[in-house]
Amino acid sequence: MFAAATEAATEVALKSGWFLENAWVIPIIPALSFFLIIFFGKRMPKKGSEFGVASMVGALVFSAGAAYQWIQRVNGAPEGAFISPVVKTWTWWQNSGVSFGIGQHVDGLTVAILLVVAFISTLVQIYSLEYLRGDRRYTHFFASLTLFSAGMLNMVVAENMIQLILGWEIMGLCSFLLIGHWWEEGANSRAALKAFFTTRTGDIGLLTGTAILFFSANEWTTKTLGVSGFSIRGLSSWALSGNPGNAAITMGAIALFIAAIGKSGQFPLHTWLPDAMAGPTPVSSLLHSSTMVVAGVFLVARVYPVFFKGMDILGSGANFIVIIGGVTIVIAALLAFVQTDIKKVLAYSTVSQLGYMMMGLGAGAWLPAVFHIFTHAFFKACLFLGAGSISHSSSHHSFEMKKDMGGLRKFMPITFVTWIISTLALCGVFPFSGFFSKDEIIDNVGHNGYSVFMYVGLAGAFLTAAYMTRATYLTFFGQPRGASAGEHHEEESHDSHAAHDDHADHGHDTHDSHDAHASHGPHESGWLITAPLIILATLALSSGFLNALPFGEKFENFKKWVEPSAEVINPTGIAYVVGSVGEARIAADAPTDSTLAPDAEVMSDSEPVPVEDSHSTAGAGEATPEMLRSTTAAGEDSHSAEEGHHSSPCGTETPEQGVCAAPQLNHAPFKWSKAGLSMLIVFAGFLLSLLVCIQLYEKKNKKFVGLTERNKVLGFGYKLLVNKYYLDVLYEKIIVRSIAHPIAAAVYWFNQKVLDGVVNGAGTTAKGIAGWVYRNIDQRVVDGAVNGTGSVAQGAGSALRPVQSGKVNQYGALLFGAAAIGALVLVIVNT
Amino acid sequence: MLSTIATAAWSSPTIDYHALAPEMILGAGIVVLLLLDLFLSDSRKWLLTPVASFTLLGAFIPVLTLALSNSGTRQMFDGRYVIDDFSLVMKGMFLLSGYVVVLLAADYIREGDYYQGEFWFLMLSSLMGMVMMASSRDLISIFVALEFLSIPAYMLAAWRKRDSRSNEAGIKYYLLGVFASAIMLYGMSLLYGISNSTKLTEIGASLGSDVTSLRALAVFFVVIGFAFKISAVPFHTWAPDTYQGAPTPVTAFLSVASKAAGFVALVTVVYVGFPGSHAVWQPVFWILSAATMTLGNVMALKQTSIIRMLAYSSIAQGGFILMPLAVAGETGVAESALRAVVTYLIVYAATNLGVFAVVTVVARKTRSGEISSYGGLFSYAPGIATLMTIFMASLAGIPPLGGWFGKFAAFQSLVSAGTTWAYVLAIIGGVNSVVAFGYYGSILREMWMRPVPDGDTSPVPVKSSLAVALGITGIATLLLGVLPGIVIHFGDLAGLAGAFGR
Amino acid sequence: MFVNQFLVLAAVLFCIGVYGVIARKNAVLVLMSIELILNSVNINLLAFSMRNGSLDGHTFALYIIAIAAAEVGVGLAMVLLMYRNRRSIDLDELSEMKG
Amino acid sequence: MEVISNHNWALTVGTFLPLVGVLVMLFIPKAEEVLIKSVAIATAIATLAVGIYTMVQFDFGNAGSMQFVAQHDWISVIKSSYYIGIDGISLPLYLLSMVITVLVMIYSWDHVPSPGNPKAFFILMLILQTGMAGTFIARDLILFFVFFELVLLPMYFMIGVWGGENRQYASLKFFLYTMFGSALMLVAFLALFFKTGAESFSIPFLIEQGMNISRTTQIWIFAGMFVGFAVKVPMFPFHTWLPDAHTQAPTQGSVILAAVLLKLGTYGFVRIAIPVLPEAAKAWAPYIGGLAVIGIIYGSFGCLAQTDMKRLIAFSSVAHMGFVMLGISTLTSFGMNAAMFGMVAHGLITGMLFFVAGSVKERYHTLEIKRISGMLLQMPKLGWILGFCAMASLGLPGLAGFWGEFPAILSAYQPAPGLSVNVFRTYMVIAAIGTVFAAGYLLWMFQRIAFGEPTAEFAAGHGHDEDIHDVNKFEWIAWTPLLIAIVVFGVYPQLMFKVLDPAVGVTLKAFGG
Repeated sequence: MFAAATEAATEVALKSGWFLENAWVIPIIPALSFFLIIFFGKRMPKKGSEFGVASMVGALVFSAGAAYQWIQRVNGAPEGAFISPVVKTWTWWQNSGVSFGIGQHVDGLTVAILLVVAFISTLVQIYSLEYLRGDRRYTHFFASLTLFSAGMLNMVVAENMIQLILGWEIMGLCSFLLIGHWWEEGANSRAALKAFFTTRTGDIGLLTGTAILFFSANEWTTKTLGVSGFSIRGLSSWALSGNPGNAAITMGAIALFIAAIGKSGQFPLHTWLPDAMAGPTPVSSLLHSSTMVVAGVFLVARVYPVFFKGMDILGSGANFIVIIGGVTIVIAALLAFVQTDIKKVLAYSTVSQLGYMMMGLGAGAWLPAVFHIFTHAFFKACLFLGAGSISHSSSHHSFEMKKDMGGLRKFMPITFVTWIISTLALCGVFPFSGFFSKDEIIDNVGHNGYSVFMYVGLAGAFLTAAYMTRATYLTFFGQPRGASAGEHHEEESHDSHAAHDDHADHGHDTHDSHDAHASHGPHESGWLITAPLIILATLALSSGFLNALPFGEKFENFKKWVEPSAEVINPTGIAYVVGSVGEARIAADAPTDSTLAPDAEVMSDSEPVPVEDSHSTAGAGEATPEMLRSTTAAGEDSHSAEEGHHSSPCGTETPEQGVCAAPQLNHAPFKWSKAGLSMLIVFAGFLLSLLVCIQLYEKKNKKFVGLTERNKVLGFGYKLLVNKYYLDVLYEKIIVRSIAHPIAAAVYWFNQKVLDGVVNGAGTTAKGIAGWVYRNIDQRVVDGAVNGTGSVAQGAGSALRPVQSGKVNQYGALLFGAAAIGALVLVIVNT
Repeated sequence: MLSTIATAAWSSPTIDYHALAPEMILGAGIVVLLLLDLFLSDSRKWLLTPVASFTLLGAFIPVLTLALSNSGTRQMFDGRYVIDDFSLVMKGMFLLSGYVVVLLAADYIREGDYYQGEFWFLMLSSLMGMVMMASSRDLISIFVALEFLSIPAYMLAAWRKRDSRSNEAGIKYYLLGVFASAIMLYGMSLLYGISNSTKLTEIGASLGSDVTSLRALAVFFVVIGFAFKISAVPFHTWAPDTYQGAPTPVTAFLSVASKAAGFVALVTVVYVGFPGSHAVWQPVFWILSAATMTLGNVMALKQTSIIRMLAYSSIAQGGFILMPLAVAGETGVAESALRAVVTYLIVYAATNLGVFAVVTVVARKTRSGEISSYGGLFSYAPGIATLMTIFMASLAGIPPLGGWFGKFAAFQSLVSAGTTWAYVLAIIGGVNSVVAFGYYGSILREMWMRPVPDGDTSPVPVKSSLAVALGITGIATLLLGVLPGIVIHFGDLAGLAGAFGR
Repeated sequence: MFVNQFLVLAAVLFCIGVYGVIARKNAVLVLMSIELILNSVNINLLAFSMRNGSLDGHTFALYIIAIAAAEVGVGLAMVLLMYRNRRSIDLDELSEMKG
Repeated sequence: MEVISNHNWALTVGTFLPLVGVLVMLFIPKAEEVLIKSVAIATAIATLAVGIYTMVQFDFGNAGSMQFVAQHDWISVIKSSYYIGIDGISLPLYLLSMVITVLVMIYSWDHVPSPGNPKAFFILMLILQTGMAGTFIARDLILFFVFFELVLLPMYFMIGVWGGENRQYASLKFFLYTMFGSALMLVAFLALFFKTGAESFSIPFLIEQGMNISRTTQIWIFAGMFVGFAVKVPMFPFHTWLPDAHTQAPTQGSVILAAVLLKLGTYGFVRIAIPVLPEAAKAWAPYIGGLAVIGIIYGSFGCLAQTDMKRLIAFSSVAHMGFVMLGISTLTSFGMNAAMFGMVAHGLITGMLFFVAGSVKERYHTLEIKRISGMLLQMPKLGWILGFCAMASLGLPGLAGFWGEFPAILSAYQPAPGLSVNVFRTYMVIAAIGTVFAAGYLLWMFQRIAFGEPTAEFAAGHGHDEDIHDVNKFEWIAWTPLLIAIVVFGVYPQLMFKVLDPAVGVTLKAFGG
């Protein structure tokens, strides 16, 4: 039935290139260097770190190449054409006559994330050269870090779910190793265990969901696309094909999302993330801010159609994802207020930002969410590295803002500036990168009818601004306290949740050679640390312009490059398959369905099969270019967007001919008014928070230092406060006390006691049950039964011994008695 | 009517001397032994041992020739004395096990101060009885053979006459044995009354398949007589005491040859005499078998004396051998049941004699009959311990040692019967074979895992004759397990089972 | 011809013999009781033989008598041995080995 | 479908060569320990060489069909013959047994446990080798049974003589359990034999005839086999011999037990019980699956409750064999493949874990998890190997364990037609939860043993320093192949699936799977 399509297929060919077709090499590079580090690292001059850095640079180069060629591919394609991903598979394993592949599935999303991951990893490794110099397990650290990147990259290029799980779990392993890097302290190793265990709990969903989806989709995908039910493109188009029964796909989507919750620290499985800060700061920066925790979000974005259908996104009412996302935003943001540990503030802010991404995905704002992954990576990494730089060079390896920091902006200008830039980006201040992503999310959420969650988002923006201000204030303003002031104090754990870090850094001190640094007061870090900070800050400032909606269509490159177009296309066009297809039916009974015929020829020859553009597809194809143009140019009126929404059947109704690769999504037109509103909210956040901070911490200071100094230090704020004294009381006594303290504290209590309790409690109860079962069931019942029979036999033996009395007469009696009884029975029976 | 009897024509029976050769050689040997015993001075009495052993080997030759000259079944006294495959196999087994017993006993007797001649004389006479039993197909000849093998056995049991235990063993064995044979005789008399003949085939014919209380009684009493010989529960009570009290070689002899003889008689009577009335004897055998193996095993678990433990073990083994007979009457099972019994008997003979050989060897060093005296045997006598391990494993029925095939054949015939009761018995047998390892394993445990009790780890001296005995039995046990095919042919006995006419 | 009376007699003798074997502690008496049983068997055989008019019964009986003699010889010898070893022929003392 | 090749001598040689070695060793005096060890290892290596030759000659093209088939009269009167052959299912296990034996022997070079006597020790291992290899190639029920039982005694003595404090109880328990199972199994075999017309014990024949047996009869016969195999696997509730046996056995014993002996049971299911009695298999599958998942959770609980490292590992194999049985119980070729892979993977990984446990015991003279800590500080290599094995064992993708575990869970989503889908999907979820437990107990153990500072008792300068040394060369030689195999099969599972898959397909003809 696709006869027309297949001959038309020869008309237009999309550009491709070596980097694009060999993107699978990218994860291989760090994977190999991992082994190099393990086996030869110790003998190398730089203790193996050179392997790590080199491999990451290599990966970065390859990713850049791939990204460039992808952009060429997109730009070279006619308007609105479906840009087929570049797919390559080899047989990885086979089962029941079907062989399953491993390979690559490269499209816009892939290259974007590849770029981010490779880039951040490179910077973090360079940063670590300095940060961990002299660490006792320097080599191990780089090995794990490199393997981690390999895992993440592999997950990103994954062609199918199994491969994705592979990367996913490798990351879990590495996070275990890296969080527990200083495992001499029980606290660190416990944190590591908790992280692995929690994410692993989420993985139940991953396994189950993959299973459900595989078996529901496999038949359709094999028949229509000639790929297994694991393959990502297969799942995506299956989800939109209208075939899946509701129950199956919903179950699958929910299961997968549970995995995402665990990995991306969404409520209520986010509790491991703050503890994970026990690891070295570069680890926090790489794993727990910009890459690993994003895995969950990436999973949702990757097989978005499944969630789109399964969760009924854009359908009536709120859905699971958007709710979880929204809740997480607020919960995490509130938590950030009561942290005294700077890394934990950042950790919770990460959680809250991940909440934004999830909420965006849940509300059909796919592009902004993905874009937010992109931008967030830069400024969050920058913030973490900044925090690390502080503790490394100034605060004697402490992360306690209240105790060991303050007034550092004078000593660490570079760190300070980069920090401020990233903070502004994080808070979504125009024109920093955060604005273009986060604000878009909020905007689209509202546009897609989830108005409640739009307000949640705005509230989140407010809170974000507030707590970041507090953190910034405590760290850089005021005057040096504690370690920053050069004091060498024995760090006693003054706060239950901060205990881990105290121990961690104490331990860190004890066995690496950094005392030297901290001993002579606060100072700026070395260039190996500042260079990454500067680069990241620059990106935090600039990266938003990749998709700067306000400046019109030609700035919407990210959208153009990354977002898959929702076209009805010929099954053969679902992917541009390079080389021989690894997934094939081995058994003789290969489906002779006409739809597989073109695919079979793909399998046979390794020639790139060009993909026809949407014109050739019957029906819905014709109108599309105009539609696209109108949707992309929908700067001014949102109606055409509505049309665009209806133009493609994908996602809404079943495609008559061909398949869909992505659901039709619509985009909110940019409105300065809305932007302005959110800006206002953000700045309100800054302001209020600043006031509150001044009041709170100033009050503390009052007892120690004089007014004049306060004037100098607090400048403008002081005047304001003096003038608005009444407000001041109001803020401090009512608002702050009522909001910040009780509620946030309550939430935090809930978090620590209840949720945490659940996680830990699960463990302890399991152990308890285990103990009981083992002692009573296993040892008593099951085992006892066996030993019991033995003793019964023994007992019978001793019971029967009297029979063997040794008396001849009794023997005779027995003999004849038996004979007589037998005889009697026989006589009775036979007469 | 006496006149009629008096005037009946007398025709002297024809005698097939080739067929009778084994018996005649044995007889000659016995006479020679007696005479030599008279004329030899005590210092030269050791000559009697080779004479005895060569007699047995000599008697074995015609068995071979008869087996090889496949002249089919030879009959004498119009079918009252038959030499067929079955009887030849059993005769061969009796003679060979007799030979091994001679090897076991040689030094024992020589060192025991007195009466070598009598010992060999009695043993050969008993063997004579067994050899006759294998061919007897008539109540009278069966009875005579039975007593012929029993009475010398009584005396052998009491052979250490100054030893009160030996004495006790003899008397118990004697009284109960006679009592049992008396009951059996009563049953025989009833049989004769019913069928007006003492010839088994005719009895079988006249019994037919219909069962009356009298016939049941007769069959039952006869069965009891042999159940005593094979020490089946509850007619086993004599066995432990006798085995323990009697001299070790004699115990070996009783537990192997005499038990086998009992089975031979039982099989003969059942297969030729009452093939039709299996309704009577199948349940009897079922109960006997189940009770025998269970009680034997359970009692064996508690023993501390190795001989007594072996006594109960041989009782239990008897139960296993009985299993096939409990279904022998089912359609088409007769042959496989018979094969199973014969196979099991042969395997059991080889293994059990081996065990007693080891016991004799070890006892010569440790001078103790306690199981604990085997502690750490492996550490200072690995060869002996390994052999003992092989024998024990074989008794426990663990492949690839002979015992497993015996059990396998038994189970096979049970399952081939396919009745519920057969399966139940099979399950009981299975469980019992597990329980049995409880005590066989305890010996292995002593030998391999326990320390040497008295710390005396001087090597164990092995007399040449015992070495030969160990070699024969060990090789036989292994061979029977790995290549059962070679022995199973002996168990391939259509002739006897033919009586079932199916 | 009246066979039954003989059979009854034999049965009675048989029971008496069994009773003796079981009840008597004196070895010699037990031996004699066994003889009783054997003789009951002989009576049976002879009775049947007379009824059936065949000589097998008689022959059998003769064999039994002969063998019984041999048996009793052995038995008495053993009892003598027992008396020599323990100055008593009470069977209950023969319980060294049990269990 | 059998491929008659002219190499059919290879299997026989590969199976019985060890016995030749035994004969030679019998004539070497006990004192010549080095000579004895060399001869034994040489024999094992020669055997492995033959095995590798077999693999090279193996026609992977049709791995589904029996190859190297040889058939000779054996016990003609009961219609049992010496009938051997090898296919894609047998080959991996056949080789595994040979490899493990070689490695264990190399490890034993300087690890002969007390009370010494290497002669007996090595002889027993060689006999074990014959039994294991034979079981995997036997195509005749009686032959299978004989080999199946042949491993009993050597293992009994290995545990009982060279084992720990409670060895005698453990060894006897092991023996009685297995013997009980095999007694019923034998009855079942015989019943099968007669129900199929008492014509032959050859498995292919029985597979043809088996489906003609009435359903109820099949169910009863299957019951007998089930007990026999389930004890060996071991499945809940027949598992209690395993922890004792493993805990008490010497390292070598544990390794062989875990790596190969447990597989005899599962192999029995795959090779005999299920193909021969399809109807019964369908009837039993839900219960087997149920017991399997119970075993998974139950084994995990057992692990969490343990204070002894080796005992923990032992319980973990109860859990892992649960996954294997779950895969088998789905009666789909998907699950069966997973199970077969899982068997080999478990053999490699758990065998490796027991090696490590043995070395830990040797260094610390204890396996009390409480008393050991900070192993990574004292013996980094050993510690990381332990960590590696723990990761592999909890089914981390990229290592062998994953490919047994994940597809097994997957397969439970869609059992063979005729089986209750809902029941098995429940099983799937429970099994998935089991994976979390696995992560729990393994990492918990690893964290407590490897991380942290050494306990005062074993800290430097407390008299243990000379014992506590890192991995030595014999251990390296013995372990490296296993470690490599774990990675290789984990990264490229196709290596094994390619061989297994066709054979499994053939095995499950009766189910249309």
